[in-house]
Amino acid sequence: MSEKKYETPLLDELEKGPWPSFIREIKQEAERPMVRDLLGVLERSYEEHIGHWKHGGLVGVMGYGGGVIGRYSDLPEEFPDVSEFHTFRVNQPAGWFYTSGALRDLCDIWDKHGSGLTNMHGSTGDIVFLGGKTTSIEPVFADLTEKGWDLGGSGSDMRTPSCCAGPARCEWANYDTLNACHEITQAYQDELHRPAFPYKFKLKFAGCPNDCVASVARADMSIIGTWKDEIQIDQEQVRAYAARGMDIEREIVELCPCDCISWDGQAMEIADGECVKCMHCINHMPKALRPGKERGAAILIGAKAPIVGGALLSSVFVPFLEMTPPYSDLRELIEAIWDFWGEHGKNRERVGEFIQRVGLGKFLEQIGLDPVPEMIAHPRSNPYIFFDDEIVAGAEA
Amino acid sequence: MSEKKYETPLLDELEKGPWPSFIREIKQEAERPMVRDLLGVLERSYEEHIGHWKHGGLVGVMGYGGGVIGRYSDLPEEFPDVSEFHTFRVNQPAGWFYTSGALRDLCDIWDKHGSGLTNMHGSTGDIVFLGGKTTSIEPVFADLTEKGWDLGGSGSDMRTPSCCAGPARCEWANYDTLNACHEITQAYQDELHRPAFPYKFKLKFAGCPNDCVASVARADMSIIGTWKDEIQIDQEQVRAYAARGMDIEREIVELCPCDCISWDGQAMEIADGECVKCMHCINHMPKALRPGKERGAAILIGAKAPIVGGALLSSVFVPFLEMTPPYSDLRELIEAIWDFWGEHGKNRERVGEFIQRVGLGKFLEQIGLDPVPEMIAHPRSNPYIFFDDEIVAGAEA
Amino acid sequence: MAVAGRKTDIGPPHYENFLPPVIKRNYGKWAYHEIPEPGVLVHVSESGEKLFTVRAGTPRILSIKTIRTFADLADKYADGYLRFTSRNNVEFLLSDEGKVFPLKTELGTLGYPVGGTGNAISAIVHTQGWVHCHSAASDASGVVKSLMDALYPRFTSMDLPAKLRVAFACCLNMCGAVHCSDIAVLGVHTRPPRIDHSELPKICEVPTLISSCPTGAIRPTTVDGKPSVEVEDGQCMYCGNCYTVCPAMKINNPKTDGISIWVGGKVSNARHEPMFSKLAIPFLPNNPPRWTEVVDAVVNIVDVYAKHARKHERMGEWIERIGWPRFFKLTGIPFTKYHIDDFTHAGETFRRSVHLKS
Amino acid sequence: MAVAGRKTDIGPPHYENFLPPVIKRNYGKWAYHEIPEPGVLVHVSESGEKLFTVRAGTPRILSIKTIRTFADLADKYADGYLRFTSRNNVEFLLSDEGKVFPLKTELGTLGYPVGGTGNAISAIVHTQGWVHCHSAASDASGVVKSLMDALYPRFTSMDLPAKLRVAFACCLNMCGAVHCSDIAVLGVHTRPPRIDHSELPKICEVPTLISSCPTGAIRPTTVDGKPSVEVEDGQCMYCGNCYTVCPAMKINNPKTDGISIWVGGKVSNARHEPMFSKLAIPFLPNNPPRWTEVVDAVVNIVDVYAKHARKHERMGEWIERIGWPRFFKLTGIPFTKYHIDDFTHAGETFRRSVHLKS
Ligand code: SRM
Ligand code: SRM
Ligand code: SRM
Ligand code: SRM
Ligand code: SF4
Ligand code: SF4
Ligand code: SF4
Ligand code: SF4
Ligand code: SF4
Ligand code: SF4
Ligand code: SF4
Ligand code: SF4
Repeated sequence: MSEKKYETPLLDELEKGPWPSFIREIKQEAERPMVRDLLGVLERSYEEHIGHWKHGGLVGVMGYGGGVIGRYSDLPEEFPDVSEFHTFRVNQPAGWFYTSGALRDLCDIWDKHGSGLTNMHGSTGDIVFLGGKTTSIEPVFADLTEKGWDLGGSGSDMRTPSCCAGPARCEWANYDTLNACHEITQAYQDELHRPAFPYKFKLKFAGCPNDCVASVARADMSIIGTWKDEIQIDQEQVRAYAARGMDIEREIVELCPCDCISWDGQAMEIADGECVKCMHCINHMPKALRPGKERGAAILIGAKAPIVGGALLSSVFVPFLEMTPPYSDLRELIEAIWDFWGEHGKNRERVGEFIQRVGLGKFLEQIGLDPVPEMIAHPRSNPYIFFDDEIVAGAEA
Repeated sequence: MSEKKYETPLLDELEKGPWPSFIREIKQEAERPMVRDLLGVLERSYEEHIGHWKHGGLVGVMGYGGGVIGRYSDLPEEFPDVSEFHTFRVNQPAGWFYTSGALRDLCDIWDKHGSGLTNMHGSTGDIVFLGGKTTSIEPVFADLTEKGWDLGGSGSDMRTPSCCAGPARCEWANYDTLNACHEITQAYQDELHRPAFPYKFKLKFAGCPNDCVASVARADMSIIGTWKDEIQIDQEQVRAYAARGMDIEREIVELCPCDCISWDGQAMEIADGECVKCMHCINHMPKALRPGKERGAAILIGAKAPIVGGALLSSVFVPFLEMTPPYSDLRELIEAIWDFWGEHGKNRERVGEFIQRVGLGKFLEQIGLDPVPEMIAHPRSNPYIFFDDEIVAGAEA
Repeated sequence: MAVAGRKTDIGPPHYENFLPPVIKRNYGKWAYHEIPEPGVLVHVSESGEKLFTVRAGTPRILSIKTIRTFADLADKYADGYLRFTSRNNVEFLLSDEGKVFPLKTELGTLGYPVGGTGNAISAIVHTQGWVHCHSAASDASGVVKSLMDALYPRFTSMDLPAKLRVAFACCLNMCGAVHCSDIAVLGVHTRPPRIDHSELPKICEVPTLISSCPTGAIRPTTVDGKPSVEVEDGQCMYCGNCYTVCPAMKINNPKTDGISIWVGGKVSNARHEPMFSKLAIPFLPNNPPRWTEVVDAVVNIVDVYAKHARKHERMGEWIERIGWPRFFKLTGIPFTKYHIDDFTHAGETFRRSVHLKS
Repeated sequence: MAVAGRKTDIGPPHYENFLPPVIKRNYGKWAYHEIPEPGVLVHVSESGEKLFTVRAGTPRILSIKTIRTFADLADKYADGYLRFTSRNNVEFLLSDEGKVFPLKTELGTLGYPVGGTGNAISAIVHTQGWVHCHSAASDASGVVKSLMDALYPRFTSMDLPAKLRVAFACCLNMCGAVHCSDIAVLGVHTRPPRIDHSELPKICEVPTLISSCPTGAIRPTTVDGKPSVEVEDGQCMYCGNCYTVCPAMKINNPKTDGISIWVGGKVSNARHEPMFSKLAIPFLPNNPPRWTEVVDAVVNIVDVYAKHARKHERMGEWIERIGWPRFFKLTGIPFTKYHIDDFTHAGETFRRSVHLKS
């Protein structure tokens, strides 16, 4: 354990300015040698314009394949206390709700075993414990489970699902995002902890098309709340918005992507059959407009970052699914996808890439879903059609 | 020469109905054995649901590589008079304008040497003489040139350019399409007649963005007239349209893709800076609106049918070019493209595919054009950027 | 290079030789046009002079007899001046308004319909088919004739919401603008080529053949000791490009060739940018001489469009507004897996949002 | 499978344990919300009950000391209830309106800015950078801190035309939603990996390595008798994926790593469908500790957007309306060949119409 303390003139610059400083956070834990070395190596990176971390052998909890990311310094002689600097992904509670007590439990554990530094939260949604030694892995895990916490995902497994505040703190939730997220997480603990897929599989639950968890961009399966029937209108409140000075014509009517709202100064009418449930009108008149009553979710699949085949947004898989516990329909879908992709997906091939390789049509056949035009922006313009025998069977007879 | 006459009960069905019948046309020439055999073999196709033509050895005019498409029957024993049934592509006059005398000249030639059947016109724009024997090729050519006609393109050459009626019969021509088409055709007679390119290269000239020759879909180079300054408005005529019952708000203002027209019942205003020159407003109020005065053309490149890499529409290459004879700027561009594509294009690779393979950025560098944002629908979202050394040169120093 | 002593490379005759005097006088000076009735255009010059155009449909395959008839009509009514359009209609160019009606009448008598202007279905741009091409999955002229017989009233009137451009091509080479038409009718092969292994080595180069295949389905092999190729059936999408470069790759198949229908393309820039046509019906049987299934399908799409689209809305603009799900619902066309693209850019055609109508 | 005798696979604690009573009572019954001032939300239930949320910015890297501070604040003002947002802000959940102002004041004193609601720039979603990741082309937290210092007034006010979401990722793996952000700041490598041929055979599988390369730039070779690989420089676009699967492919380069800026993405379905971010600036130097060039570039784009966009127009919607040429003109950013895509779907990004503004 080194007793060095480093000069960090470059990092110190980042303590200035109005936005809260991560350097101040790191320095707050600098009584720990590990954190002192972190400051040292980070200052070095700032001097040299290069990171000093590397991959290494797999580290993890006994019986799990995921949840800990192994990280090693490439300057272990100089910075021995960060020669091992792994992160733990701790599965956050649905919706990131905490009590002060729960947070203190987590702090106590990390105080005892690690750097004292965290990410609240990681981009996937986990609580991230930032920087622990290999020897601390089992103790951290024991203390976590003791207090009722468990690890999240990493590697080629189901990744920690996450969800928006939903019905807990939002008037627009079209289904219970927290419950669905929690139940799915619990249902697939094995898939979460023991990587057995071709690659990672992420699920995110958003209560409405505003998609406050960016599921359409970041989840292999995006479960996005929506409704089927009419937007609920409170005409009195509409008039109240107008009275308070809202230019309903300009701000609402003209910005509706479907051109399906009309407003005559007295009443607002929505041609619900044309509405694509974009949320714009509701977003800006929350007192007057609300989603319909026949609620559920659209299931989309396939989002991912660019590597290898290019970034993808999720695409419509089931236009509307009722979302009531125990979510049997959803689970059936998930399992059917995992089966087919699990068997035929290539190593490091996300499900979105897989679908593009085998063809959505064929994928649907395997999953047992009928193709519907809601799945596409438009039918193919490309005439390279792979015809099955049966399509011309009549003609051939 | 066979004397057979065939029963054609299936084809006869196509003499019925109000639309003029191609079967009647064919039968009109059926005193010729060749045409009788054509009817025979076509009836056979109708019975069997399959064509009976095949490619064969190259045929053509001495000194030319293009202009004649060799075609042979695959049933030469049964239909000897169409065992050879080649087509001639005769270069149409710009804009497809004729006098009765010119047409009679053509008829006389084809009467003497061929089937008496034509296409007025082929999809590329040529006058097509449909069905001649190999021995007729030189005589047809001699008679054609004697009367001032020449062959069009085929194979990997510049294909016969074509153009819309333009200033001859349209008020919206932003440049002289007929003149440009004629001059370019004449300038590149060698490239038209002697295939030396990687693949075909088509040019089409449209006088305005209505693109009445479908150049954006069918030409390796689409020269589409447009303007830079303000749409010319005759307010009196605008009011006259309104008075005659046109709902200017609904039919014009609301359909402008840029939302840049306003109309207060008295005067129409156009925010020309926002106008994308789509032509809609002008199309429907020809008496009141006219393109601006600063006229020229946008040059687009790369359209083609699907084979091999997928269909392409042309894309913007030069957003605005003045189009005055002798079209030196245009010719410089054309020649630069031919040089680069000619040297580096693969066999049967259209210029649009070539650009996608080498990258538009690199293509522009070679041609000597600066990239401008008008060339793209949007900048790349794909982060796989090939950086040149110089971009980071400063940082690297 | 031009051959010495021969008259070559003279190019087409100069268009000025063929322009009527009224055009020469008003070249580039047209002020506006009107369409007084279907098939008749009046272009008015800044000088006040007028040019009358009478447009008539033709079967595109024209015998020289018919061309001479047109020449005679031109002499009789139009001082000998006429032209053809980019959609193969014939146009007589009259300076005398009084001759418009007589010309129309005579054209009618001869069986050439006057129309195709304004918000109409103009002539169908098409290709060679069994009349002349080697890779045709269907006849061209016969399908087109059958279609135009059924669409005739749409040619001679102008009561559609907008122009409706129909195109036909007999194979995936798509000679024409099938890929950008309001309605495109496209001949398709649906089975891999049958290979004539004895002919192949004699007439084809194997490397060229292999590289002709867009999906890489063709592989080299040896048959009876001679170099040939084999086709990985599952990878072939029957484009016929191999047949174009090598006649031993027999792509035509009387039982399984047929016709597909595509909708919503356009090339003009009016309002909406140009668009590709999208698949509406993947396969209909080849049913000569009248192709009833194809005709019925097209007429149905036209009728639904005519009924539902707003004024000035082209097919593709209409569908974009109502959405593809409703297009399939209104037309009653079944949506199948074939409608979902599965080639290189397939992913770009998926719906990557929850903008969904109930 | 779970190991016997160990406590495993218990999953996260149930969220209900952490919900304040006011939420439990009104779960799923919220009627509407208001944003009385930046950083404060009031959710009103059908029952009339109210929930007050105070949102504050954090550096995301939190020490347990700070977390304890948050816990203390929660106890003091919010009966111990708090949450974090999907953009890493902390939110205190109050049932007592009277405690909103005191909490805000104390947060201010402690240096945690209250804001990020409504038409603001909320916290920047970001990644690990030099603090923890191996393939980072830049630090993450340092760039983000520098940016947020400059954008601070946009966090604490709500006077932008719409929400403006900024994201940062330190390499092309894009941990986050960089590819769909109003403004995305992305670390980029710009040189092919340097290969450590002695290490490679020991730690990497050559076939896996070869297949990791999106452009097929990696080829097998032998170096000093041992299997290794070589990189075809002209084909490498520096994504670093080979480095992720094989640490011997050194992608980090202190001289040539840098930062690119992307604009106009979004994920919500409000009005416009979700969109990818598009390249605005291909390369800016890595200039720690304050990344001045990057900060200036982002501030410029924000300012131009703030000045020109219409109410409710997200960055991408604004640019779509005015067109990319004008975006480059207004921001003064030079347009280069790098802006033109040249990968698989490049052609889809070309302008295939003459819809052009002068
Ligand atoms: C910690 C975290 C970033 C952060 O600072 O928050 C992270 C960090 C890493 N990501 Fe990530 N990713 C994190 C969220 C994401 C997200 C966002 C999300 O999940 O919502 C994405 C984009 C969405 C997606 O999955 O496509 C993401 C896309 C990637 C990729 C690209 C995957 C692809 O298919 O393109 C890789 C590369 C890989 O898997 O080899 C990657 C790989 C990595 C690795 C494991 C790289 C490596 O091999 O070392 C990083 C470990 C860094 C470390 O030191 O711990 N990370 N990664 C996030 C996880 C924390 C958590 O569990 O909450
Ligand atoms: C005659 C004509 C169709 C017609 O009935 O009008 C035609 C006929 C043929 N086309 Fe075409 N193309 C004709 C216009 C077109 C057009 C439209 C145009 O030029 O505006 C296209 C689409 C635009 C384009 O060029 O991409 C077109 C795209 C093709 C292709 C696909 C090229 C591609 O890059 O995808 C082929 C395939 C080939 O080149 O091998 C092709 C090949 C052929 C061949 C040569 C096939 C063959 O190898 O036999 C056909 C000869 C048929 C024959 O019996 O004469 N033809 N071809 C048209 C030429 C007449 C003329 O000169 O006026
Ligand atoms: C004669 C012809 C040009 C030629 O040189 O041959 C021509 C002539 C005229 N076109 Fe065209 N167009 C001609 C083919 C086209 C084509 C190409 C095609 O059909 O393959 C297009 C593009 C079609 C597409 O987008 O798919 C075309 C798109 C237009 C448009 C745009 C319509 C739209 O809303 O998209 C206009 C404007 C209008 O009519 O409102 C137009 C307008 C006109 C005007 C009014 C121009 C004028 O002032 O003279 C001419 C009479 C139109 C009419 O028939 O109603 N012309 N026009 C072509 C007649 C073809 C035919 O026989 O039917
Ligand atoms: C707390 C949070 C959800 C959570 O579970 O953590 C949340 C909460 C709310 N969002 Fe959100 N959104 C949250 C992340 C997002 C995201 C995801 C992201 O930023 O990565 C998006 C998608 C952003 C995008 O499109 O790129 C998002 C797009 C929206 C929208 C759509 C805005 C638009 O016009 O595009 C609304 C509606 C609005 O504000 O008009 C919205 C509205 C809301 C409302 C008003 C919902 C409600 O009634 O409670 C909440 C307060 C909004 C506010 O801050 O002004 N929320 N919201 C997230 C706060 C993040 C933060 O700390 O800043
Ligand atoms: S996604 Fe919808 S339901 Fe969920 S928090 Fe955002 S606005 Fe509310
Ligand atoms: S939700 Fe969107 S599409 Fe539906 S009416 Fe409101 S603004 Fe229009
Ligand atoms: S393209 Fe334009 S200029 Fe040419 S004929 Fe058509 S409308 Fe007239
Ligand atoms: S030409 Fe098109 S874009 Fe321009 S003002 Fe007219 S309708 Fe609008
Ligand atoms: S579309 Fe195909 S079959 Fe028809 S003429 Fe063109 S190449 Fe021949
Ligand atoms: S038909 Fe097309 S896809 Fe099939 S083998 Fe021939 S070239 Fe390849
Ligand atoms: S973006 Fe790249 S460098 Fe940054 S944390 Fe993710 S994998 Fe690591
Ligand atoms: S950095 Fe990317 S493109 Fe370059 S060799 Fe490695 S994997 Fe291939």
